[in-house]
Amino acid sequence: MNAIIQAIVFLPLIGFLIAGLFGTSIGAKASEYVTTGFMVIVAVLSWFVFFNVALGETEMIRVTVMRWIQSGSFDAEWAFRVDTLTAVMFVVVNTVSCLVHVYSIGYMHHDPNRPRFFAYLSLFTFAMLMLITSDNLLQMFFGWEGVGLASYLLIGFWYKKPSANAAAIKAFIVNRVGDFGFALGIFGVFVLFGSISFETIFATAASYLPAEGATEGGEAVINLFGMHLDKPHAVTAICLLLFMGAMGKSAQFLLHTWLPDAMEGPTPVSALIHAATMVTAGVFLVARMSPLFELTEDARTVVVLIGAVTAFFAATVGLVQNDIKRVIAYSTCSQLGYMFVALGVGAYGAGIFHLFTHAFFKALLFLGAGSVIHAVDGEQDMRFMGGLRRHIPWTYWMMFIGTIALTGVGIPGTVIGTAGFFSKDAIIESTFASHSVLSGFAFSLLVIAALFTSFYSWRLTFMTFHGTPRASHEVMHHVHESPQVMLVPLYLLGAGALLAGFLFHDYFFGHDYNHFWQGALFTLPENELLEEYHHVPLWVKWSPFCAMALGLITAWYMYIRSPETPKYLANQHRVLYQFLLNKWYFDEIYDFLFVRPAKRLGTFLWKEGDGRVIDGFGPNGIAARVMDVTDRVVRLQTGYLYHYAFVMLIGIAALVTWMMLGSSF
Amino acid sequence: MEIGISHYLTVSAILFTLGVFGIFLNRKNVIIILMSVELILLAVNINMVAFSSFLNDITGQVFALFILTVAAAEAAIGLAILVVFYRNRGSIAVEDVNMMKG
Amino acid sequence: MGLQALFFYLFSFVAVASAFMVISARNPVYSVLFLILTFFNAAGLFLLTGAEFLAMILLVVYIGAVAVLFLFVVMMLDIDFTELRAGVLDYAPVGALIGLVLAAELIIVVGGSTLSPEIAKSISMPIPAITERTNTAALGDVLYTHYVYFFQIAGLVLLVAMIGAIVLTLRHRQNIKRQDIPTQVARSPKTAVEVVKVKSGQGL
Amino acid sequence: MTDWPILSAVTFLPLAGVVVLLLMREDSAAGRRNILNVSLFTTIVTFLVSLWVWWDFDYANPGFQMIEKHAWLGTGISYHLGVDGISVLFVVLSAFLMPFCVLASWLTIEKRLKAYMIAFLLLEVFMVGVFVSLDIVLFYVFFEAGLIPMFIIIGVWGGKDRVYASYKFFLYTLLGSVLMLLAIMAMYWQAGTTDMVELLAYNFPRQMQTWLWLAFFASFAVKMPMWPVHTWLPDAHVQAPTAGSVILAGILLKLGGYGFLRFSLPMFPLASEYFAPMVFSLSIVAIIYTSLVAMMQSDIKKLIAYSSVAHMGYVTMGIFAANTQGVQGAIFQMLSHGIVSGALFLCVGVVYDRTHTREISAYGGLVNNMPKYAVAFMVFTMANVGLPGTSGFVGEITTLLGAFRANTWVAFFATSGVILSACYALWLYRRVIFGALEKDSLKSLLDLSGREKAILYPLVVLTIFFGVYPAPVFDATAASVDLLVNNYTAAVQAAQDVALSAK
Amino acid sequence: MTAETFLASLHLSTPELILAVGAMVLLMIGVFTGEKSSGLVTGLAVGLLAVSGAWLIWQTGDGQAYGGVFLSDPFARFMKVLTLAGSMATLIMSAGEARSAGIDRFEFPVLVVLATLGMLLMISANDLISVYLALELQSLALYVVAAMHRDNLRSTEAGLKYFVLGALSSGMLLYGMSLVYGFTGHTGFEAIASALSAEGRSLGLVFGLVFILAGVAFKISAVPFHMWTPDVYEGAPTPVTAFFAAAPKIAAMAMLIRLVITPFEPIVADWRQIVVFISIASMLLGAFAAIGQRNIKRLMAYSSIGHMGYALVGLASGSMAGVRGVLIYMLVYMVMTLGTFACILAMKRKDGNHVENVDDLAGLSQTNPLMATVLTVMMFSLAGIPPLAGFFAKYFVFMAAVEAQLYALAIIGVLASVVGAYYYLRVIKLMWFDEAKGEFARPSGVLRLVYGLSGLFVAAYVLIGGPIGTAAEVAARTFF
Repeated sequence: MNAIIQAIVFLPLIGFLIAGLFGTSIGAKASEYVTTGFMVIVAVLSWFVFFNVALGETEMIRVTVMRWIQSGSFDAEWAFRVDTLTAVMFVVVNTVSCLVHVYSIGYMHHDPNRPRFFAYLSLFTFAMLMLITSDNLLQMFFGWEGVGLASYLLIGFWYKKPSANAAAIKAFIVNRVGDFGFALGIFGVFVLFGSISFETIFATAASYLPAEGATEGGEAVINLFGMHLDKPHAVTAICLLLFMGAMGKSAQFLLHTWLPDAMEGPTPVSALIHAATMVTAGVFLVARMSPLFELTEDARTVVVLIGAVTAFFAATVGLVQNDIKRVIAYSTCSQLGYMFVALGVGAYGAGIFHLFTHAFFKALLFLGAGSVIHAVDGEQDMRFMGGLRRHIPWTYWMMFIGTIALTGVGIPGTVIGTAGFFSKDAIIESTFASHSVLSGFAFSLLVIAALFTSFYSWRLTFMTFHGTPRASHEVMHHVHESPQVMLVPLYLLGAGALLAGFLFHDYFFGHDYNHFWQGALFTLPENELLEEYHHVPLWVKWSPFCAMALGLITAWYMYIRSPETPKYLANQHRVLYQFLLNKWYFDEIYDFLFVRPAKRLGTFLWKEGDGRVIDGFGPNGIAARVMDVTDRVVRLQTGYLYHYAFVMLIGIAALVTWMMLGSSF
Repeated sequence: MEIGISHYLTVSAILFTLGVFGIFLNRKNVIIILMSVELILLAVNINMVAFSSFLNDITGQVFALFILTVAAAEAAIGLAILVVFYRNRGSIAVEDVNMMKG
Repeated sequence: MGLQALFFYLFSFVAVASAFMVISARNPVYSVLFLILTFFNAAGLFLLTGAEFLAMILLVVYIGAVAVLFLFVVMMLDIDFTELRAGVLDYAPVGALIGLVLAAELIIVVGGSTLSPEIAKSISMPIPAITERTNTAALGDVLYTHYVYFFQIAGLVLLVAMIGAIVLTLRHRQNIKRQDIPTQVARSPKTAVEVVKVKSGQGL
Repeated sequence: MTDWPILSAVTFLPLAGVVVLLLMREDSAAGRRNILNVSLFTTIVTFLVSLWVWWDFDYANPGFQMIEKHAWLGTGISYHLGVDGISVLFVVLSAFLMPFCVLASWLTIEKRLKAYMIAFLLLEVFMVGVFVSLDIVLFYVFFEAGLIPMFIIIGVWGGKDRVYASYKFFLYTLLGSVLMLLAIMAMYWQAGTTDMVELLAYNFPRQMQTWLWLAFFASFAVKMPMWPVHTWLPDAHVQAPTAGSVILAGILLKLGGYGFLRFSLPMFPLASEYFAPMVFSLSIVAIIYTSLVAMMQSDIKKLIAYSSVAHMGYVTMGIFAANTQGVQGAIFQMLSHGIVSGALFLCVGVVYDRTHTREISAYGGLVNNMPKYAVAFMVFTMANVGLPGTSGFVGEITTLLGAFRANTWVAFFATSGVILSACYALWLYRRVIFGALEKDSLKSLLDLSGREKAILYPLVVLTIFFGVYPAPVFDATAASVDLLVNNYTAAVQAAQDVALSAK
Repeated sequence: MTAETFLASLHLSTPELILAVGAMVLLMIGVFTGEKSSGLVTGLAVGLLAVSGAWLIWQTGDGQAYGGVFLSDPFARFMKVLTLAGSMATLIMSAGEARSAGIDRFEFPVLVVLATLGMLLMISANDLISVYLALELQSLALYVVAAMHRDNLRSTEAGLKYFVLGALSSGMLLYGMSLVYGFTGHTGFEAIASALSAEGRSLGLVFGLVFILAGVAFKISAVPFHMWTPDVYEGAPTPVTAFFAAAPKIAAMAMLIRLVITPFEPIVADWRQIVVFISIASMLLGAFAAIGQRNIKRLMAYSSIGHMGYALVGLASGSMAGVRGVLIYMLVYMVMTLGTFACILAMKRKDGNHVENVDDLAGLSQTNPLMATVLTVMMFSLAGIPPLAGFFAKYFVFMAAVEAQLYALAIIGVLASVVGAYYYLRVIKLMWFDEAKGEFARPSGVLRLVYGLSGLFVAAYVLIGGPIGTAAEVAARTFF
């Protein structure tokens, strides 16, 4: 088993190295086949591990590779920790990655830099695997930033495009803002627990539970930013810091701005990184740290808040976007919000379940969108599509499946439904059932978001595939169905999108919960959400369905039945429309608040601080003063004899006077 | 009032100061500067002799004797240099002695 | 006020006054002459303290040689004195201030101090009583014995002065006929006289 | 264990090269080649010897090893050499970077090659000397002597404003150091010895520690350089030839940090504790301030220079956190920065040699025709940013952890530097490497030559190697750092106990 | 004085006798050989100085001579050897350059020998009268050699300035001596010291001290009695300047050390204030004023002013370590000065014209790398950068100051040395960073020898400093 796990993690690395270092010499074809071949192997092995660890009886597996940073009591090793959570992630990551590799062979067919592309993909996969297999927080941070790097490289893959470069940097830097909190969280964990290894943290976490009855006080265990925190508060603070990392990586509200821009990357990248895997790392982190989050109600409340707001916010923005990939990107953002709400209310299983299903249908949607873009020659604006259904039927049907999975089509109370139906409803219901102070608030936002989701998803479908073609005649002439190498991954993902919920629902958040997770997700005994969410009122169970149906009908009305309505509405509510179209003006606000002040401050510090003040009063100023003194001193040396004598006599007079005064005191 | 050592010392101090003063009063004439130096030496000699007398120690007189000797030699050299300078420059104005400065 | 005091004040006053004139006279020749006067009165002061030999030396060496040398140089260097006097007083205020401060300090401290009698007791070379040894002889006693080392150095100083004066001022001018005695003496009739037969009517 | 003076050998070996170089002529192509070969050979041999030092080094021994001690100058000063866990790796680093400097100068130094190489070899002697000296005066001699060759290197082979830069470099650092010299003397009179081993064991009175600390600080802060005495560094870097920048960033800056570790912390623990908040503040200012300034630079080298200042901020912060992670992290950060910033300057040199400009705006799209270069540059940029998996990360994270343990606010602000460093480094990379290849002057550029590959690739490997497996460094430093930190803690604790009992 | 003591005295002063008698013999040789004899006399003078030095090292013992007014002790021998070496080196260097400097006359070596004799006597002087006479012997000779190039206006102007100010300073010195004599009743150093300890300090005596120190400070050109130095250095013929810069400074410094340490030891608090004052003033002025200089001789003048300030830092401490520091400092200073002046003397264009501008050194590293290297070493050493000799010199004096807790002095000193480094750097900058404007003629072998040796000394001080430090320590122990 150890060997298998090592193979899973390191094969992509080897693939990366081969394609990266020797890509130009072995050629694009070879690079593609090597990396893709490795990924196929890895994917198969992942399922094997999944069956063994998650579904089978195998306990958690720990593989130590080698030492890493060891300084005093701080000890971070390279080691793999494979439990159910990891196994689930294995499946998600490697399956999607494998399919994306395959798909890319077709999609990137014309690109001259294919070896580099496949190298990056493999590098990403490797980093992601390091993240999910990590045994300690630091290794997780390695993977965390590693995927960030890969994301940066892939977003900026078409480096000639300035917008791609800008987006790449933006992604990296916004992620860094999250990592800032993550790093501080790691430090806090180390100070609190004396270790950053999950084993130790989880083992000692229980002692941080708020003592029964004790409300306030308790001995301060850490001085964090001037606050002397006792144990429960310390855990809260640290969880919040860690969550900040999660927010960055998972593009949650406030740190979401990079994700839509990340669509500058090739579409398979969006599918792999910005939909299925990397962005879910935040969710994974919170789930992984569930033994800590479970202890702190306050931190989880924040998680719920952020998650719910993100779900809602991203959905609103998604309503009006015209770029096909951006719509899906905002959808991703929104769905990640769902997952966080689930985590926040304590339904970790539901959150991960949604992660799992979302991976399938969102990857499907992205790859489908890629197929569309492929078909219409790189056009991404939906306003220039329409009526493609007949030209690319397979893509259309796959997209359709993705859409119904995303919107969560299914019949409540039965086991009939798409993947999204199970997971999303589980989240919404758990939210309602939870005891969080925000449960009502979050529930309403989620339902509204579900409505919006349904609307924009169908809007996308209708605008792209239905109605009359709006693209130029020439483009329409060339529209063609994608090759099989692109379609086969779509089929597989489509199958997943349809069936994943039905098949795995009981494991993730149902009867087999405990057997499945084997403690990988920690819940306190008090947390009985797993039971409670089944017993929500009926209207709650039906509310997502209604929202979905309402969204579908509205979209149908506005884009099939009466295409003038959107324009009319946009004109009618100009401010709101612009507000949504401009993504709540977040980019502008950030530009105003951070980017420009930073640049101005930088220039100011450089020119004024370094130039005028430090150099001006420092070296240059002193040099100038020295020169002044020199000038004066040199002028003393007039060349006149009597001046010289004069100076001597002044000197002696001064000395005599000094000695006289000095003696008299 | 008895004439004590302090009287002599006062006279010598005045002469010394006059010598000093003469140097920058006569900023144009090197010869007078040299004479001022002679005044200073004279003041020293008065000191020496007075001390010698009042200490009843002959060393002071011997010292004064050597001072006189050296002063003579010094005067010779000084005037020689002055003459050479005058030959080169055609003047002994002190203000002209400033080829070099700064 | 005894006779000694009278002479002391006389000599000192004249010395100081003429010293003042030395530095303030318009004409350097006057300055030299006032310098001589100062020396004369200083010699008088020497006499009052019993330093007879030094008083005489001051007259002979200083006035006889040095002061006259000054005079000689002043006369030799044909200097436009009126020009030299211009702008004398530019620095006088500052100079006077410093001079006064210095003078005041010296007079207060040096003039105001008294010698401790202990010092007078511990001296190493007492002056023999004038009845036993004249001042000149007493000086001679120590000068060539105890202070022979200084005497020799003084000799060297004078040697340097001599070399210096010569090296700086002695010039072998070209185009001047000098008497060269060895050449003159070495002349023989052969070199001195040339016998030329002159043919008549032709001339040289 | 050897009984021949291996430390003297590693220190003065380059002098042998100097002697040989002195006998050579450079007026022919063959002569030039010989000079280069001799220099390269010398530096490589020195590096091998330094590796031997490392190999011979006993990790378990926290004290000084390979001691050599002889009377010197007959006045209390001794010629005393030795290394411990803190210094041994700096010796290796110094010797390691030299061959790269020689290689980097292979074609670019057109005039006075011989003098150039002699200057570098002398510089190597002095730098290595600093790290191996165990006599404080000897230390100072080496410490200051390094100024001479560096001054010449910047001034003779530097850029347009080389005179200003070299003066600034020289006088600035000299000014800082002379105060240290006085402190050294005061220490001598107080403790009666200039031997560092004895001084380390000596307890200076509290009041005196304060003054001594300040005097040493004046020197090391300039050398580091810490804000606000950092302004010489951008100038020096910009003007220095490539190899000069490498040495400057790679080693000379480390002298300051080494000094803090060797003197300030262990010899003046009470003052260090007292001044730690000030150092923290300055470090934070350095990190944030210079990062912001770096962001706005238009000159590649200046940008990297400012980033060096920021990175040195982590070092000072880590050192004065005075716990194991802080100190070990600081040492690692210094070593890593030595490799990474050196490599970055080498990267700049690669393009500078081709285009003779360092203006960022003159570049763009280099990835199109210089992919290999782009890769190497990317690795170093990422290491500069502190991406996990590169050596930059290891140092950064451990110093931050150390700082967090000492003061969370410090860690908070310092960590924000992580964001800023990403900003300036990636922006630089984007402007230089990415984009379309539009400028005509760049279109004909060739990718890395064999020599350049030989320079950059080993550094790439090392950067990643130490990022993934930093254990060799941590193992080597562990014992000595533990000793240092324990002594420090004990001294501070003792002083607090005294203060408490006095109440 | 009995015959034995007299003979013993003669024995102790043999080196001086050799010079005195030798000078007269040389004078004779010169006079009878005529104008052409300058080379010969120079050679003989060098030999004379060498013999004297050799005798000093191997023959002369310790003791007092001539009734205690002349001393021979390790300190004196150390300083005398230095002085002789300095004189010798300058004479050797002048040999080739005498003609172009206008001093190609046999009197020059004779006067140098006599001046050197004066210096030796100064070093050995143990009595105020000896001090005065020796000082005058030296000074008079120096006045003359300064004006030696008598057809040159600058040379004579230098001579005139030097003389007038020198006479003034010796007047002050004498006035001080008269006061000291009066208030202690003695001229012998030990006697003064014992009288002082018995009687205690009186203000009149302190005044005497001030005047004496002013007079001596003039000789070592310490601020504010330095004003002559730049002009004289610039105006005097270059070999003479080299001579001025080296030997007389050492002798005067030796005299100053002996003066303050022996007779005025009881009032150390008073003279220390003065020494500290002139030391600070010298260091600062030397550093600042030199920056503005273009003429290299003038630059060296300010440099020497500054260096005397540093040397005085050691003296200010008044301790054994301090005197040792001064001794080492003077030794190193002399070597550096000689080396530098050898280079300055080598600044001769191909047409035989000497140049004196600092700017003329531009690009020297390309035209004459060896000389440039030596001069660079000298400059760095003068600036006090390790590992060169100049650093160790500074190290030892500042060490003493720190020991005596004269922190302010030490701090000002090191800061001044940073400012001072600036102008030394300028010279280096010119030689290395700038392009050559013209080439110098190939320096004579003698010059190359001198600057080569001094460069070697300065660079290799780290190797040979041990014995030097020991010797200086032995010499300094004389007083403690």
